[in-house]
Amino acid sequence: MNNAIPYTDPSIFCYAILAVALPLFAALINFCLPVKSKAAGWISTLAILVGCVLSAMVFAAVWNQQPQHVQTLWFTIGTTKVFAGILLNNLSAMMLLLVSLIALPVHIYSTAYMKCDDRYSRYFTYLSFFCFSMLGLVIVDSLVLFYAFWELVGFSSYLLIGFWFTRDKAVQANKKAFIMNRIGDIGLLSAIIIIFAKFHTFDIATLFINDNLVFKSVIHDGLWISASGQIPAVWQYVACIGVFMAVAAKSAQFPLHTWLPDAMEGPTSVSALIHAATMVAAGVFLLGRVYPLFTDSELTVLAIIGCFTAFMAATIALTQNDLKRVLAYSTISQLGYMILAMGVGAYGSSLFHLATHAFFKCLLFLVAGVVIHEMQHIKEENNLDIDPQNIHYMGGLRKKLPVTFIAAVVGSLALIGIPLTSGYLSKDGILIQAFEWSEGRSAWLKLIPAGALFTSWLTVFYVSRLMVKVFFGEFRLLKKHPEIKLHISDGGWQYRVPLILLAICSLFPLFSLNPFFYEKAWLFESLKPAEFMARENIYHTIIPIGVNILSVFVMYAAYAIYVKRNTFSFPQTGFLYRLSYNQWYLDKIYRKAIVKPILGLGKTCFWFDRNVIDGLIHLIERSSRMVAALTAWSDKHIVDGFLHLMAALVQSIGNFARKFQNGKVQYYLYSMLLIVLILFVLKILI
Amino acid sequence: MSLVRLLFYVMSFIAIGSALYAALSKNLVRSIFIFFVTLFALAGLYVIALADFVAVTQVVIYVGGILVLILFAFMLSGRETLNVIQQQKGKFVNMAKVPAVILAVLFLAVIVNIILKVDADNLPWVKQAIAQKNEITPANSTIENIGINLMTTYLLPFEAISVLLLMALVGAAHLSRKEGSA
Amino acid sequence: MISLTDFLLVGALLFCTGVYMIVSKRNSIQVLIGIELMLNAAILNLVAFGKYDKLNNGGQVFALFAIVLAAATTAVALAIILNVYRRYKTIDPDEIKNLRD
Amino acid sequence: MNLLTLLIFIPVLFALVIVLLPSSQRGSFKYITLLATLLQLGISIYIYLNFKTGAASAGINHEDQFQFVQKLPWIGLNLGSMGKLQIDYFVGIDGISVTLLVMSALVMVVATLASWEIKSNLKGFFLLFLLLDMAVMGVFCALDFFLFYLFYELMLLPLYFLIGMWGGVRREYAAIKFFLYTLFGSVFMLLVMVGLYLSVNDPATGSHTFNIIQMMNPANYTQGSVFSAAAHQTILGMPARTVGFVVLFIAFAIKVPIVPLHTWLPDAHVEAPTPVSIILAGVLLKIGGYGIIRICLGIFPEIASSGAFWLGLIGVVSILYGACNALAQRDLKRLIAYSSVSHMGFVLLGIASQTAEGVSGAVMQMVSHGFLSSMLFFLVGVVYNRVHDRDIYHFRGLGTQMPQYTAFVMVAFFASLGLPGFSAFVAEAFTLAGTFKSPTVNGLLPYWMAICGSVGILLGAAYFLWTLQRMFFGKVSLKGGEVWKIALTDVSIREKLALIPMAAAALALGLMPSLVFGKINDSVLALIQFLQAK
Repeated sequence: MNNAIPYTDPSIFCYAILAVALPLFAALINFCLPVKSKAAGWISTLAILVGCVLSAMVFAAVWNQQPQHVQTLWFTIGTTKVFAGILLNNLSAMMLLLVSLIALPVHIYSTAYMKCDDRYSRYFTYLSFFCFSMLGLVIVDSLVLFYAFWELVGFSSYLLIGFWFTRDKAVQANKKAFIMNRIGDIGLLSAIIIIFAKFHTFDIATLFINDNLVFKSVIHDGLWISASGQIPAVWQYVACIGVFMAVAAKSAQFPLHTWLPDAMEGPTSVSALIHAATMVAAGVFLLGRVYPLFTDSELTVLAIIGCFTAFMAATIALTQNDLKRVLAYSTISQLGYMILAMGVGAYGSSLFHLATHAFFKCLLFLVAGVVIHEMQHIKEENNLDIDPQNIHYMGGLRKKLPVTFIAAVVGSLALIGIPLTSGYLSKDGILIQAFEWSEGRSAWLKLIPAGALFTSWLTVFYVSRLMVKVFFGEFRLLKKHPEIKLHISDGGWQYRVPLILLAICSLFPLFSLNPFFYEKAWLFESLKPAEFMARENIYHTIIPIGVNILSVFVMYAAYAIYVKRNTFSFPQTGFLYRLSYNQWYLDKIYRKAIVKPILGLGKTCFWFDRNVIDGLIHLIERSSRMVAALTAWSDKHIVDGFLHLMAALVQSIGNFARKFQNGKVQYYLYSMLLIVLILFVLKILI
Repeated sequence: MSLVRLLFYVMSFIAIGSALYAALSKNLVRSIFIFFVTLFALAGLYVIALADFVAVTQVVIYVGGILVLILFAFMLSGRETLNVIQQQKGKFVNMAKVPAVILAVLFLAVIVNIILKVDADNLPWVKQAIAQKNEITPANSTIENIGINLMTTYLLPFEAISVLLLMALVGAAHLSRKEGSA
Repeated sequence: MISLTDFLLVGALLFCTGVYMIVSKRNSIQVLIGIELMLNAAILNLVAFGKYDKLNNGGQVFALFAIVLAAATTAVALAIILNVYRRYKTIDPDEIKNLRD
Repeated sequence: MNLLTLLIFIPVLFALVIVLLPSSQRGSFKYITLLATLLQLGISIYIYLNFKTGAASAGINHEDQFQFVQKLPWIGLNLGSMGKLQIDYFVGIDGISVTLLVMSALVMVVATLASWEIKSNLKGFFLLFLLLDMAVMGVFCALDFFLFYLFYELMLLPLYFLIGMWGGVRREYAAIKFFLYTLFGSVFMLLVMVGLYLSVNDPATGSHTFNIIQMMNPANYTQGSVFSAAAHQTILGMPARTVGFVVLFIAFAIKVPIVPLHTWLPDAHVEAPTPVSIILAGVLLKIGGYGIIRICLGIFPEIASSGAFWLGLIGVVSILYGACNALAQRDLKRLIAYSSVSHMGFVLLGIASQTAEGVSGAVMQMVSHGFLSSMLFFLVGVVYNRVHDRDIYHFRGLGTQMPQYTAFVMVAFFASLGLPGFSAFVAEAFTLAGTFKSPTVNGLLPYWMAICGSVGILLGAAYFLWTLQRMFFGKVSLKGGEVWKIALTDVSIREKLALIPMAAAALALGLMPSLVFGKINDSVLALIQFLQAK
């Protein structure tokens, strides 16, 4: 390792590398184990546990210090040297800790959740591989490596979504997820290539940190100018679009979000880790890494899309009946908030929300996992034909699953953003800063904070609906089938410990000693931009109070609707209901407008290939064969024909003469006499 | 018209008529037997031509020898010939024979033409023979003269003919043997 | 007296009948009869002309020779016909057109 | 003994052994062939390890910088007033050939292992196989144009018979199509070769020469000769050097193959037996790319620069068009064949960019595609051997039926679609980087080509994933029912032996691209410099 910044303790890098590499080793070991081996779970868990400790040490060493950077030459291509290295700053240290911290309870949970599966060790192989890719993603310093891990994350997510690969829905979902992610990858790759062509380096530190190259470059007269040269400015936009595509694909933003609800086909523990807490946050992380690339107007676009995604996903979540799908759309909605925060310049709040959201959403998914597991249990025990994820069959579970219920309440309150939870701190931060940002901008842009605000009430409603339907009222399945037996409980310690751990992490003390003011949170303070406005604005007081009072009303309304009256709140046939229930018809639109035309294009190409290109070849072939046939004909009929004519002539003469030699005595005699006669006649006449 | 001339016409009519019948008949047996008639009629014509020995020889050899031989041959190859008979029934005019008829008629025309041109009765040597009385008359007997001539003037041909006859005899006998014993 | 020409005309008719038989008949025996007819026409001529040679009797003698030769040839010819019949089972001269192999 | 000569002619020696052995020993032929290819692999690795890097051994247009050179006078005829006809046996390698040599040697080993499936006329098969092996190695080493052409043509004949005799149902059609296509290209190459010969003088002897390296130096061209850059001769109203470049380019482009000269490839690949498909895809296509770099760019650099836009366009079209076609396939082998067209488009794009990244990426892509396509075709062969069917719709749920096989397929598919960690990713990423850099560095290609090229990567993911999902995942459901279920056994030891080195090679190159880049870098830089000097 060269180029180490002098005063750094090199062991930090060793810890970081080890934290990343341990899951990889675990994955390799598990890969070699027999598929049912129970040791696999503990190997992976141990690896992530050690990784967690190491990450904590790295975090402690790096937090609020100078960025640490080390690199080594990977390979040289032409005159370009490509380095591989580690970049540790607040952002990556936080992510490193966050990912391993969330992965740990999920691992523990998984050992119980997957214990009956036939391919137990494969599951942990994939899970560890995912941890490796995700941890690698957050610490690498080169865009090439970043891209590599970016794709590996998508790849391991592909493996895990399709873990039960005999289910058709699962494999369709993982294909969809990978291809959608690929669209984003293409964007990211294009962006990296553009940046490389512009700045001749892949190094994130040089490009984006502090006195960075990107920050210094300017757009002027339609050219993107920096010290290393200039290219047309349009390519700066293309690069930003590329980055945005990558973000949209990974973090499930409109219009590339449709894979995430489908990805719920994977095991629930996987959904908790990958599709709620870590991988989907990678998009936000990427934005955090390349933040200087975006200009103000591009950030505005980002904010608009984030806001729209948040709103759209929330409306869809209102009507879904699948437990995991509701959570998935809620994830999309929350990710929309993060993007919105990035767009409005609330860099710190965005990452803060990322961290808090990771905990409580993971918690909620694990709760869902427990519920689904128990429902599945009932289903199998009583041979019922029901969907274990459908919330219509649930209800009143709070008495059966007390620990789960408490965890669920904590998670929901955090998601709603009630004070004393972590969600309150981060979400209100975003709302407040969005309002601040819209000050002094056009009226249209005021819609963004307003939309975010409205969305937060929608969130309250659908979360309350979910909670009420699952945990309150009476058990609807029992009402339908009174004869079934119920043997359900919170499950073993592998279920309870992660839930409790995550529930604690979803409360305020982990992040801030002051439960009401987000700007006092230590995480936020370290990440906030320099020009942050202090608490001087009216929004800081009004918004939290307004939001929360109304939230309580909405919660009560939901409770009233679903428990007291137990009816549907919306007309089931209304347009809005159908729009929401069918997820805004986006899947259908994509299938009709994009997938079909592309497949059609493929077919057309093939037709073109077979009939036009190959047809041309065949035409050449046929015409040359025709020429050949023509010459052959002339050869046969004209050249040979002459010869044949001569032969035929000779033959016919011969045949003519031969007729006289037919062996018939009388014919000879006749000829002879005829000739005699002719001689006589001639004699007489002459 | 003298009796001789009448006889000549009758004889020649019979000869030509029977020959034509033999030629046109589709039945082999009939044509063989009618051929007898032709030969007898010819023998008669020889008599009228003042060659009584030749006429006798004709009757003896032809009728007694050759026709018997033909009849034998016919009988020995019977089945095939009978088949031929059956096949040939019914058709009077056969297109296949037309060229032969034409040939024969043309030949006849040519020969008759030649005969008329030659005017045989007025040939120099015939005139001379009549003048020198070297002409056979019905009163002469020619047999004695023929016998003398055969043994004197025509001895060499006579001997040659006898050798030829011997050869033909041997040859015919050889040919007629069964193949297997050859 | 009967003139030479009369005899010659009768001979000519007989000869032509023989020619016709030789050329047209599809039976070897009838062909043979045709040949005999022609011979007889010739003999008739010989005899007719022989009338004017009282001393040497050339015509009559050669008529005799011819009769004898005819007998000989007939004998041989019939032997051949029989042989041919044995071999080919036919006496149609048109059918017999192969040389011995 | 020169190592390259040994490398080239080892197969011939072993072929002689096979000729002499009686047919009763036919069981041993495959082992003999395997021994030959393993020996070749050993020698090529030795060459690779002893290959010197550094600017002083860059090769390209300096004869003295080539390594492992052997130069022997071969045909020398004194033609009196016509001068002296001189053809040398001249072999040598620089950075561009060395990696391709190692790759070819490894592919040959795998192809031999795939030949276990051949059951009929073994003697003929292995003889032709070894002959092909020799010709391929010869092409990569030859530095005399005549020798190059000789090896180039020598490849055709065995391939024709290998496809035509051991192929599938429509083998005659495919074999003839392949043969005529390639012959069409090489016949005109012959004309240009003769033209070049008559234009170039060896400064040492003063007579005409076939030496490729001498042809790169404009000073060696005779005054006023056809291909002299200074003379501006024309052929049919077009500049002679442009015509020469185009003709040579078409000859090699057919091999690559580029759209629209690619239609022989799906047919030939589909009909060829598995080992031949492997060689076709793994090695033969690379000869096209190699020829373009070594000969088209080397001899006609200024035309290559002025025509770079068109080369790049053809590359992009090939990438997209091949990928689109692959989307529409239902025959697995045909799908892979079209994906080859798509992947080889990157080679052309990289070469057209004429940047260090682009050309390195192109070479890397050739090496990488050599491994990956061989692996893919081998994998198709595994299924085809067992049930004689390749239709994607006829299989389902193979993941349950053949788990290890599926694992290999996933490795091959994901490596092919450019998953980082495998060689194809590095190759494609840097090809595109080079392409995008091109407008700022030398202004040859427009910016949008790189972006269009990257869309090809996306389509690649689409067809490979679709195939995975359709064929390998889901519940087991096979067209042949129980019979197939019994027939479809998992990969055997021999098949693993063939597959693992390929996968390992692809992985190693992905993790340590310097294995290739380290060796080719100096040559590529020299090439770029040479191209820019024009």
